[in-house]
Amino acid sequence: MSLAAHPVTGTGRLRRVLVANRGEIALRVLRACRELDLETVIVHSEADADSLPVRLADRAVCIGPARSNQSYLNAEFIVSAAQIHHADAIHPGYGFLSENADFARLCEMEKIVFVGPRADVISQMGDKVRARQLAAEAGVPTTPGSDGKLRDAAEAAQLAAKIGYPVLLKAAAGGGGRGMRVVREAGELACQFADAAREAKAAFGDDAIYVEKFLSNIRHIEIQVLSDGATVLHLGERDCSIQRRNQKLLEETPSPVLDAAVRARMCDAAVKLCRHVGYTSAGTIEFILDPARGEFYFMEMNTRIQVEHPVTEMVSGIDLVKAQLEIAGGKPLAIAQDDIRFDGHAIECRINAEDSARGFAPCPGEISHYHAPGGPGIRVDSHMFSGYRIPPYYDSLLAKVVAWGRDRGEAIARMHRALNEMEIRGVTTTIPFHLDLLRHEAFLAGEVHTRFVEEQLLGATA
Amino acid sequence: MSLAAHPVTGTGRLRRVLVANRGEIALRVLRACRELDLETVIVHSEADADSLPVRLADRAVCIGPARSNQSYLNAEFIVSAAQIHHADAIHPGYGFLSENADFARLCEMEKIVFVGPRADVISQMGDKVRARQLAAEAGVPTTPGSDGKLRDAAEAAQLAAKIGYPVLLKAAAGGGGRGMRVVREAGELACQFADAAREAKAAFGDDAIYVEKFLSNIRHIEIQVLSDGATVLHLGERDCSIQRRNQKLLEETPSPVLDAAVRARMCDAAVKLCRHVGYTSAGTIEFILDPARGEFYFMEMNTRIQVEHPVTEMVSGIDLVKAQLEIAGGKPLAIAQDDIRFDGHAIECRINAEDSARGFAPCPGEISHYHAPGGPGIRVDSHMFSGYRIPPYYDSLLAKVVAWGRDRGEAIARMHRALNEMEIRGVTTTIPFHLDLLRHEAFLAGEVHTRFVEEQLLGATA
Amino acid sequence: MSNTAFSYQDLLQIVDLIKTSTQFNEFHLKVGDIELDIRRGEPAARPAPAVAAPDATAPTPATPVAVSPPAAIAEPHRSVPLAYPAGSVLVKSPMVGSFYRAPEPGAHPFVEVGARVTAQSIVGIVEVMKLMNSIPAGQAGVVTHLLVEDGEPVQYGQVLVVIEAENA
Amino acid sequence: MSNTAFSYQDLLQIVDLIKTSTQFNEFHLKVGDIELDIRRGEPAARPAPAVAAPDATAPTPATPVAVSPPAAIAEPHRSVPLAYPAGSVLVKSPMVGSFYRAPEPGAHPFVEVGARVTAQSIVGIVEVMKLMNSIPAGQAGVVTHLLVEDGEPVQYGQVLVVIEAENA
Repeated sequence: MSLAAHPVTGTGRLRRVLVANRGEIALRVLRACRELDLETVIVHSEADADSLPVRLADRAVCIGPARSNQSYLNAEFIVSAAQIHHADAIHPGYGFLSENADFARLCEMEKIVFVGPRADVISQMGDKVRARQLAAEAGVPTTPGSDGKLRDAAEAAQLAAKIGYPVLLKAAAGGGGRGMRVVREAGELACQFADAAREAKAAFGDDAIYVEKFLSNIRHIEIQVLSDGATVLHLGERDCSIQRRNQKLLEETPSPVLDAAVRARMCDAAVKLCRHVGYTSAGTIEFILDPARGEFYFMEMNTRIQVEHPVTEMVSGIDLVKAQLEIAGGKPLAIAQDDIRFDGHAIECRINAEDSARGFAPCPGEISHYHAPGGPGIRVDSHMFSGYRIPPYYDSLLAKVVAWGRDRGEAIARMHRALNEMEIRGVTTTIPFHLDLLRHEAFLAGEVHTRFVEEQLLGATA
Repeated sequence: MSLAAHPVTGTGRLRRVLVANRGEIALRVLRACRELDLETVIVHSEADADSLPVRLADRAVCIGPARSNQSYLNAEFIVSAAQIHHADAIHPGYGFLSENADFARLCEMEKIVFVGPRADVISQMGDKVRARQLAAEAGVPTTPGSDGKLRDAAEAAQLAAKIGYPVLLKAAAGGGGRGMRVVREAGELACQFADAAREAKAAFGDDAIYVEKFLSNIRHIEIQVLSDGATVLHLGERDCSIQRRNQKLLEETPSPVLDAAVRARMCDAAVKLCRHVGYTSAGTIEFILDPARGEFYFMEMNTRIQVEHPVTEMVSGIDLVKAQLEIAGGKPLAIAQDDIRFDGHAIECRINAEDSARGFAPCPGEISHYHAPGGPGIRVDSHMFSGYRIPPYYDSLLAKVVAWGRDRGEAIARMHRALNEMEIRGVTTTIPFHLDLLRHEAFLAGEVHTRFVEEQLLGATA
Repeated sequence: MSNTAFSYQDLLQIVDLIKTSTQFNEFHLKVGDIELDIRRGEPAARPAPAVAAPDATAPTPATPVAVSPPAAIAEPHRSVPLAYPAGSVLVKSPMVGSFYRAPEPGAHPFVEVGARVTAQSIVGIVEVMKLMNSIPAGQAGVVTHLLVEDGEPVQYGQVLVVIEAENA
Repeated sequence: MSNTAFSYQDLLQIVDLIKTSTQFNEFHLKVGDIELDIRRGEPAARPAPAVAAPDATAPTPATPVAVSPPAAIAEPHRSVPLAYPAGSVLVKSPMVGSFYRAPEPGAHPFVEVGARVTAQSIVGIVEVMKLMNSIPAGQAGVVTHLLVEDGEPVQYGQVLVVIEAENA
């Protein structure tokens, strides 16, 4: 496709962007495109035909039925829509094909700009073992443990003695807690190893076990990075320790527990890893922080925009999605690390169509009435409207409410005020959960860890 | 009323605040109270019984029928409601009784905290001649001209020669352009003076005339101040040159034309005047700026919160209404001038229920559907909701949309994007006017003056 | 745009028309975008707009709630609808203030339920800023309801006393 | 909370029921908070939610609009409702792509209006990523409408051709 006839805009060679997503992130990308004067094409499933992003895009193309694998996950249909409608670039949002290296590669082959890092970088970082290796190469701390499976309990004992108890035995083939054992002292190891191997064999047909340092009372801290390939910037951290079953519920920046020295080391590690792998676009390095020891370990890298990116935007003033588009258009970053200032505190609450009183059961249905909160320091990213029918096929995120304050106290007070004003009628949402959370002493004191919600806030019923 | 039994909060001796206003500013004050954990009582007329502020306040008291002079302008009823419901303070918002010295005095007498400056300060600044005198005493420039009425054309000619042509002859008793004459050179003066005096006599029964420097292509720039009586801070300027018949339509900060030296002089002048009169609370000093000469003149002081205060909040991060409440509660300002940083650019568009295609005729009616804009950098202050009936008795302001950007271009692009997303069905609004304005070359270039809207944007039909 | 043919004044006139009639129980009018539903007996709550906050909407103890009888459909307060028998006359507070049932502390109340009053009888006092405003019954009849306790705050338009009119 | 008794599947069943029936022209159902309105003949446009932008809602030249015939009430596209005679069968695109009316550039079109087709007749090709997908008529009859120009983009579910079914 020739772009010779098209005027060059502020985003370099981009003129028309296809949005390959739905819901609030599709709206987020459309807004960024509008502000950059880029034309928009959105692809959607039949179930999203009446959605707000479809109505706000310049063009909308139905690519398939409700089921994702026949629409949002079908790379060929999306690339085809981009070609037919002469889109220069595809923004994948988060989820769906956003971290799919094959999709990025298909875009590259078809000479459509994929708004994200190169396919080979996605591929490397998507392989957990390879990513851990790359982190180690870049000098980024990884959780102490065996690099692969262990021969037997004796080898496990040797390693455990080295990294220190408690340790975690894990099924190499598994996940989801099956074959997992916490070993608190050397005497327990042989017995636990045998149990874990037996359970692993039963669950996954493979008794291979590896060992890792067991960390409790940990926090989930991630560093936002932004790179044009030459300049690699960090935009500080986000504390995402408020989770339920590894699903983030509330994120904030700065972290209430990170001291300046540890923050500097984490940001430095994130930048080093990006440089090491030649990362471009916006990305996030997720770390485990052990606040008691002030130590952190590389967990994984998300090679896309994150749900919680707005908190970083609120304190830095940098529009991450516009930056992604500008980088994708070949425009070098106009800012240096020293230009980035962090002001105040920002918190995001994810408002889901879920009933927190019934195990966070999803509640699709029709939003009979929606009224967004407003006023000072409040940002709302939502694809809801009065009359919107939530399709039962996709995730339950309805809105992200973000509150900014000069300090954490002001941000919390604003969030509380805003959630009290917000009205969503017709479906049950997680607003009551957030109102409880925002008043909880441990949260107010910043003394939470990744199992706080399940163990303390929701208690035994979680 | 004894407060001995009430715990002292972060706002000193305040515990419960009565909001003596309606519409978006009532909501703004309620939000500030919520965030400060202050209880709220709102007074309202019968016409506002179903309004959003009434529903959001902790308590609501109907104080009279729709007509303002029997409700929002009745000081006794408001003070009585405060006493009966044990409110410690009254926030007057803007308009209505907010600059009424007698009301402030009544509050003082009844030992209710008036959230604003002292009654005597309101009284002095409300008298235009006295305010000009005080400004001159404080060393703040005032428009060159006669200090009172002139004896005859000869005295006028003498003064005109001193201040330089063109000059403006004005009826001392009048207003609204009657008896007003622009004199471009000395030869015209005698004849114009006689005409002006005749017209003044006919219009006001008084032929007294005074003379003032005539300024064209001027801008309206105002400085926000904040004082606890000891510390006087300025929070930079707002450029309010986009007006129609002296009604502000769009405000922004920083001004696109103010250079650092002039800005510093204006802010310094504003702080000096506040110190001179012993000002407390938030206030605004309005200046005329002659951008061609880089000179500015004191116009008047508004001794209350302004409609356009959010643009200052967006770039400074300071919540002005919370600051007013804290100062009223006796809490000294916790920040110094050097702590205040201004980040980026903010623009406010006033969305009125008016038809800009028909001379901005007011359009009361029912909002059948309302959808607020959202996303990065957008703040909305509005009392609208789907189903809201706009009473025909009060002003037509429906919403303030505020856009923040790292620079003016980003703020404009965001505002344009947001207004395109905003939906208000059922009544005609000024959104189309703002969309035109935001695309106008002169506005984009920052080359406007206070008569730009009438003379250029709307053309001869304005 | 949509409602040039139908003003607030028209609405008031229609409400007055319905109020003075005893023939209609329901009234539905649609003019362009405007829909008007008037129902006698149980005034429908306006669609509540936008408040999720339980502490904001829950009536607080000291907040007076106005009672909306069938004859006062357009009552714009947060209403707890109450029905009174036909022929009831509502004595409303002409201003915000504190209501007193007796001329001074310790004195006998002006009226009790069952008392016969003339139009000139005083039924209470509303105090505003130390000014005492006597409230006349305005209608001869028998007092059937006393709705406000002595010393309680009242708002503008709040019903204070209900009288069963004579010859009604 | 409100719609536990009424699922998306129930909705589909009801729509199917109405589709296969000729007895109902209007259908109104209210279950708790859910209201379902089905009307035959002129599918009512969904209440448009929230777009004030004229450039966003105005149809752009290259945007295909799907036609929603009476038999396809649940058609979820931005619809320009068109009615076809009873017995019309709609041939829809099974995927997003470019539509071609002829097997290759310059060749005769597969079908023209008025052409008689069998269920196996090819009425066009949809190209996706250089893959050519032949579109069969699926129903014997006479072609009454060709709705997409040669080379134009089509979206999933878009009506390409209308056929008046034989024996219908």
